[in-house]
Amino acid sequence: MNNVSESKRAVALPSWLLQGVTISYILLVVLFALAAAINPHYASWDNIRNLLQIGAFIGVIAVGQTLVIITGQIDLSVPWNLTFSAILMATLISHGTSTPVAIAAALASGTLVGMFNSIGTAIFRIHSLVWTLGTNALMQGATLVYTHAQPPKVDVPPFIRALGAGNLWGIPVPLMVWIVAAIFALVILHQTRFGRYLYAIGNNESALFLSGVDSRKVYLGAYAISGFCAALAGIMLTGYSSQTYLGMGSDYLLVPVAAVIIGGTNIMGGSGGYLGSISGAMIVVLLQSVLSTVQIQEAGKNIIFGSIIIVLLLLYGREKLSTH
Amino acid sequence: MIIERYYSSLTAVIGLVLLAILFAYIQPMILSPFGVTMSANQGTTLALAALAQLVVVLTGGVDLSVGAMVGLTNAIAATYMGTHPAIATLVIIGTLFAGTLAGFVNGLIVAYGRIQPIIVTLATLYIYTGIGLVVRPQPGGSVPSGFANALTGSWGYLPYGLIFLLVVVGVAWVPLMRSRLGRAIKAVGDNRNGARVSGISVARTELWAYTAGGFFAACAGIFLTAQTTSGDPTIGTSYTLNSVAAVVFGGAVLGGGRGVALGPICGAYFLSLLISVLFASGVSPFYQNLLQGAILVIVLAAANVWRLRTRHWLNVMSN
Amino acid sequence: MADSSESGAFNDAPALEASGIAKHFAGTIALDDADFSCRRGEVHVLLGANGAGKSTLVKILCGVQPPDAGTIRLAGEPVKLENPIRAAELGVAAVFQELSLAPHLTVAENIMLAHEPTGPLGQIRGRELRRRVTELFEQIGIDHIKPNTLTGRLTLADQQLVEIAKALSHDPKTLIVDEGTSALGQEEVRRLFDLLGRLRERGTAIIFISHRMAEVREIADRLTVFRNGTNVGTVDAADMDESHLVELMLGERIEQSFPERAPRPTDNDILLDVDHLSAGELLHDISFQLRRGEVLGIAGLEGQGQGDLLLALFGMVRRLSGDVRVAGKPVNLGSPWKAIRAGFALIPEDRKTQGLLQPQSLRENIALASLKNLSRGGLIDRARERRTADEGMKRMEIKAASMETPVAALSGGNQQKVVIAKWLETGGDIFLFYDPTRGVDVGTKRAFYELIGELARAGKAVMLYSTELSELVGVCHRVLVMNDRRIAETLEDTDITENAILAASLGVRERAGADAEPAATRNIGAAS
Amino acid sequence: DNSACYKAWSGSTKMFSWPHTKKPPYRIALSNSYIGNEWRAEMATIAKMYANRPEVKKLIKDFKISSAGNDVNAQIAQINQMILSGVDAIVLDAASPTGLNSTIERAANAGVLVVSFDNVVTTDKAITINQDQFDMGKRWADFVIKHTGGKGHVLVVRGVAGTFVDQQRYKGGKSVFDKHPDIKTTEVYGNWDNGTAQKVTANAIASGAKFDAVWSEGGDSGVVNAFKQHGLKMPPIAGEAENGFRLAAAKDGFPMMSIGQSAGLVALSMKVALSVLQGEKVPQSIQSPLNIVTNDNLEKGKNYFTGVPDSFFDGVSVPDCGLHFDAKQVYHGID
Ligand SMILES: Nc1ncnc2c1ncn2[C@@H]1O[C@H](COP(=O)(O)OP(=O)(O)OP(=O)(O)O)[C@@H](O)[C@H]1O
Ligand SMILES: Nc1ncnc2c1ncn2[C@@H]1O[C@H](COP(=O)(O)OP(=O)(O)OP(=O)(O)O)[C@@H](O)[C@H]1O
Ligand SMILES: [Mg+2]
Ligand SMILES: [Mg+2]
Repeated sequence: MNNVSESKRAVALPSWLLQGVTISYILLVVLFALAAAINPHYASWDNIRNLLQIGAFIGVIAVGQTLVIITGQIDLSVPWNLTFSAILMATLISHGTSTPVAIAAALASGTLVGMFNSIGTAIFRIHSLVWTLGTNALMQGATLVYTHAQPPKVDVPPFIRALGAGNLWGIPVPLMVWIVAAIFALVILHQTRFGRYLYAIGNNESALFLSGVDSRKVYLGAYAISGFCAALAGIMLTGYSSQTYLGMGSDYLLVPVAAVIIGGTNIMGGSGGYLGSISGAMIVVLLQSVLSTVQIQEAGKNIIFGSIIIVLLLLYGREKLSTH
Repeated sequence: MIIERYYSSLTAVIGLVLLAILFAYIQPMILSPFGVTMSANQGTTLALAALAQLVVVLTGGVDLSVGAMVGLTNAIAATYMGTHPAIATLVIIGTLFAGTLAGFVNGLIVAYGRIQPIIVTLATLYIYTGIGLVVRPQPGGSVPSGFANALTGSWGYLPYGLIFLLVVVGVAWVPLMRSRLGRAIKAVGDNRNGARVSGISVARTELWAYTAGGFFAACAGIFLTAQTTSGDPTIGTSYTLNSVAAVVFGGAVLGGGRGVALGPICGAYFLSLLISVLFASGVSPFYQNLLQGAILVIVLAAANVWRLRTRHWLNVMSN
Repeated sequence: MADSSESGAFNDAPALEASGIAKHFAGTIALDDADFSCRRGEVHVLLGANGAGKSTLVKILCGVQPPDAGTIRLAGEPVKLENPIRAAELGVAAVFQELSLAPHLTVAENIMLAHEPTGPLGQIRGRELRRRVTELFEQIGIDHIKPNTLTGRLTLADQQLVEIAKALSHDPKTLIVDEGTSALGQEEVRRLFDLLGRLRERGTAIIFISHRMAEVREIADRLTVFRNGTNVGTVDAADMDESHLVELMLGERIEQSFPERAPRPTDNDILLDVDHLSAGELLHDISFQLRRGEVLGIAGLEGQGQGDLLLALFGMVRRLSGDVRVAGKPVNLGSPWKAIRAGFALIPEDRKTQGLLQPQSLRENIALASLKNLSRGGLIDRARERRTADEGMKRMEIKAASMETPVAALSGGNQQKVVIAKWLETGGDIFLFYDPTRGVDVGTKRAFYELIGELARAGKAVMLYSTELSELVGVCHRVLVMNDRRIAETLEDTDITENAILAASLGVRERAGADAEPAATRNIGAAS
Repeated sequence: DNSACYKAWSGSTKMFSWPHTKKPPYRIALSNSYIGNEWRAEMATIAKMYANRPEVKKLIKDFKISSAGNDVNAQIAQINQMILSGVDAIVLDAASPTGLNSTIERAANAGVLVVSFDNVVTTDKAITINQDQFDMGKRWADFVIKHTGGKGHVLVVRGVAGTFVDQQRYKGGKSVFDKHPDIKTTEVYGNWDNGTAQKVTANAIASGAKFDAVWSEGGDSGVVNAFKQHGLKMPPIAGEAENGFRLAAAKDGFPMMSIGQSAGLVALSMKVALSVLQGEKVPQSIQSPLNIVTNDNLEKGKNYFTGVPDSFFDGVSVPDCGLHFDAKQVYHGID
């Protein structure tokens, strides 16, 4: 029995305005305006394009990370999965393999590593925070063994360069890749059965299983996509810096996770979506960009970055008080 | 003592024993007083960091700032300790206080800000690292050698580091877990709503759990200071995720309610010794990383392999 | 009752009195100017449909939630109950509807949680704690639960007893039991009622909430009915008129008895044939047949394998031996999806943890099990999904603002209907009901019985496990009674009586009691 | 005679005499910290190559390499274990300049010689061998001053905050810039990593600043990429010794100065260890001269290469000590 009485509502604002996603976009705009007020050049197309280009790497990784986090898990194997895939591709190219085949191999490698992640999570039921970290260590080892810590000498083919750093009609190609990935993510999450299952796992895996869905396959899919996205980001980064090197993934351990959560997706799973992750990625990139050029000590930058994340989440990331 | 609770530590205990035997087989010198002390000291920092992680994990949270708190307290201790014993003592107390305060701040934001612990502590990881850099912009500092020896030396086969760990466990961990607060910490992690209706203040319990976590992290920082006789603001990085690994390897459940100190402590020593064993067995450095990752993954999987044989599907899904 | 000597008025003051209690949640009025009082030494039953506000009142009386308005008096004294511990100190303790136990703490630790005896250093005195629990167990006659067991290892019924012991550990003057029997079988309820009887004699005021009218009839001294958050009437048990009470609860008159049973199938159209089904230590050599149009009950004491039988048929138990045929064809029951393909549908034990995605909408929940049919190439056909949800809501008469309402905002009964609606959509043939009316109010129960009848009439087969014997008697064509994880008895038609089921459950071959009904006696003889 | 090669760090550097001299062959161990970057990998390969040289091989009966990761505790244990296993000398690239000091003292007391290089330790119980990081930063800055005429906006790309090397290089640069009030600097942290350096440089450019020169501690091919991507004319760049940076300079001809920490320092350290074990006296702190490459002496096959990746560090030799290694061979490894 629900005695829903509209007059009793405490807040008069429309509910969509109060959602995390909306607030995160508002905050993005506010932050951007602040940055532009401090340095007018921030509002230039040149700068925006730069932010979008760099944001694309986090954004692409966040596609997989969002899917995984919606199931209530996390993927911490991104850094070395990304690096290994990129180096694998570069090695193949340096041995004369054609670009499409090398790219396919990188994507396949990333996807396979993702699938390996799902084994620990779905079959052995080891918390992904630890299992994927183990995978990350494993992939670091694999990279070092594979390359003896010397990534291949390679002339990065123009197509891959374009993926990471090209411009088409004045628009960065990485941004286009991101847009495609974002559409993919939004369709997956909101239009497909698989997407529905992702949310269901995050809310109540037993209920999904008892509804006749093999939740292990859903995990498999989510992690495979996350691995695929890591590899794709690796390819784009190879293009961006026209080389592969061992430290490629070092920025992508926790930052994409932060982007997803700032975008309003619940780290416990079951709610949120990619729309928020887009603004989350942009907020993170904007903060990093502003802080990297502001002339204060690194110490101060760290403190400010951490504090802003907390303030953002205090504004809209709070859990509801519940008696349940 | 409910023996059943200690079953979860079995993997770590057995793993550690086997690893120690293997180590002694490959490198018999390790059975000397020096070898024992060295092995004990190697894992003590991580063991203390694992306690810091465990107390938070018991409430159902996770603390990604453990490493930053270890680094921060290391920086503080080594920067201000000087040479005078009285001042050194004051600085140790001050360092413990600083770590505890850092944990308290984590707790405040998690419990009263009602934000997911993982993201709160990720943010404070940046903040505490930043403060560490302010305290000590580059590695350095010094500590009295008496202090270093008191924590890292040994009396025959008995390493002081192990005694330090046992003292921390005996003076802080056990009383905490034997107090109402400790009971509340486990109850909150086990059944949050149940704890609430039983009259436990969930927020206050979380606050003090994170605070205790800060205290244990500071203990780790102090031991690390004794071991390195210096301060280095970036030194703590590896302890964050390793402490989570040690805790899970030690049988505690991320999600809360389950875990005893024995497992994570043994897990910490296991993870720390692993690299030495790999070195002793002459594995090429490129393979050392690979083997480390592979062993972690295989041992975790082996510990959970029974899940493949479970009869009820539902048992698989609820941990 | 410290003041009793000074003023006679306080002698008569109710042990607990709440007046003008109001409690609002976002958009919902849970309690609205509610009054309630309970005397010493009485069992006061609180009745009301799902969502009437009973549990909310309990939470307020125990200091779990603060009321928006109203006053609470204990023995005539106005009190402020800030938190559960304060409430317990003042003599009010409760067994909540949802288990409040921590599964990985021991029984003793749970019972004394948050009021452990401590020493001078704040350390918990373990021996003293266990001593108190042992003493408590002796007092209330629990002898089969060890204080040192991890609570999660106990059966649900034993956990319920621990829950009660936990409330009693505060030595309350007022004890509240909110649906404490909903998971219990007849035997366990018996034991609990004995205990409540003893407490009543000692002068404890007891507030008891249940949706099972039979229990209410047995235990009540007085009854209060809540509807839409207010007290709509209080009567003495002596004046109890069940149909009137139900009318008060629901605000409308409904048929009290069970609906007419679906006709017993006459042809031999066997839909499900289970032959020597075993599963390790969970099930032993189960054989039975189920015809189209038949309603087959499953009974037994708690933990005799009834639940596992249904779960096994639904593919939730692995490594089965024996044969299962559906419509003559052998099927492999290795997983729920295989079971579903074979035509099974399971309404699980616990809708919260096994049935529903609480924060998600009705639409998403109803469509969950049939998404395969509602999508093409992996893409969900939204229009068809909405149509399906709409049909499900209409068919099950689910009361909700819209199909976009999150399931968490529905009352328990309506939530259960959502679970059933989900399975009606999959087009299964064999419906497995696992105690579907647990915690469901009488009105909704009646609707479920009708639904079961409908399913049978439509040529489906139904298996119904219930802890409420009257239900089995009222709707089943046949009842399998399980004991020690095997089928002990099969009762048919008029042989199905509560006594017969109980006797079979207990493994009693010959009825000892003088009041045995002839039917039961006959049946037990015949079944062997 | 090695005295030209073993140059004392400063006038006040004491001589190091080792009491535990003995006859070859020796057991030597290389204790490395982090292995996951290119410089360290080159260093490890050079160590192996050097140990395999005939004249060295006959002095060594056992040579082992171990990497502890960026974990001081692990490296402490690793050194302790080397002590236990009875090595004669440990060649050390430390995870922390100060964290290992007490362990090194223990090693010295136990008769194990420690030679520390690259990320050197601060105790005088070990011989330390390094290039002058402060001087490196200073020379980069001098180059910048020269090309900007002491006026303009300089992008300062730093390394990893909180490390000794970053502090020293930065202080060296600052000591010069501070004397030129018309130089304006913008500081970013590139973490010695191409991708990060590229991103922060791109951020700095995109936020509207016009840079007249770059002073960079590393990740320089990333810096070059960032300028290229914004379609800007390459400013004068002073940076590390990554192959990609030198290649780009050779191709595009922008003014550059490239000074790299040589991975060959490990060979020098091994050489010193062997000498000292045999009784030679050396300065406790040895300075290896900087190898400065500018547009004038840029030479393919000598100080930059086409067969190795951009991330390869070209400084593989220590010419003043006659320690030459073939870059291709270093790149391909030896096993
Ligand atoms: N935490 C809450 N948040 C929002 N609304 C709530 C909450 N708890 C209760 N309500 C509302 O209060 C009403 C009364 O709920 P209550 O639990 O008291 O019902 P009840 O009488 O116990 O029902 P049942 O018989 O199913 O247990 C519900 O209809 C619900 O809408
Ligand atoms: N977050 C919420 N928002 C709105 N209503 C809620 C919320 N949580 C609970 N409720 C309401 O509170 C009522 C009581 O909750 P409770 O968990 O006791 O369910 P219930 O109806 O009693 O079902 P059950 O019999 O399974 O316990 C429910 O009827 C539900 O309508
Ligand atoms: Mg209720
Ligand atoms: Mg209910």
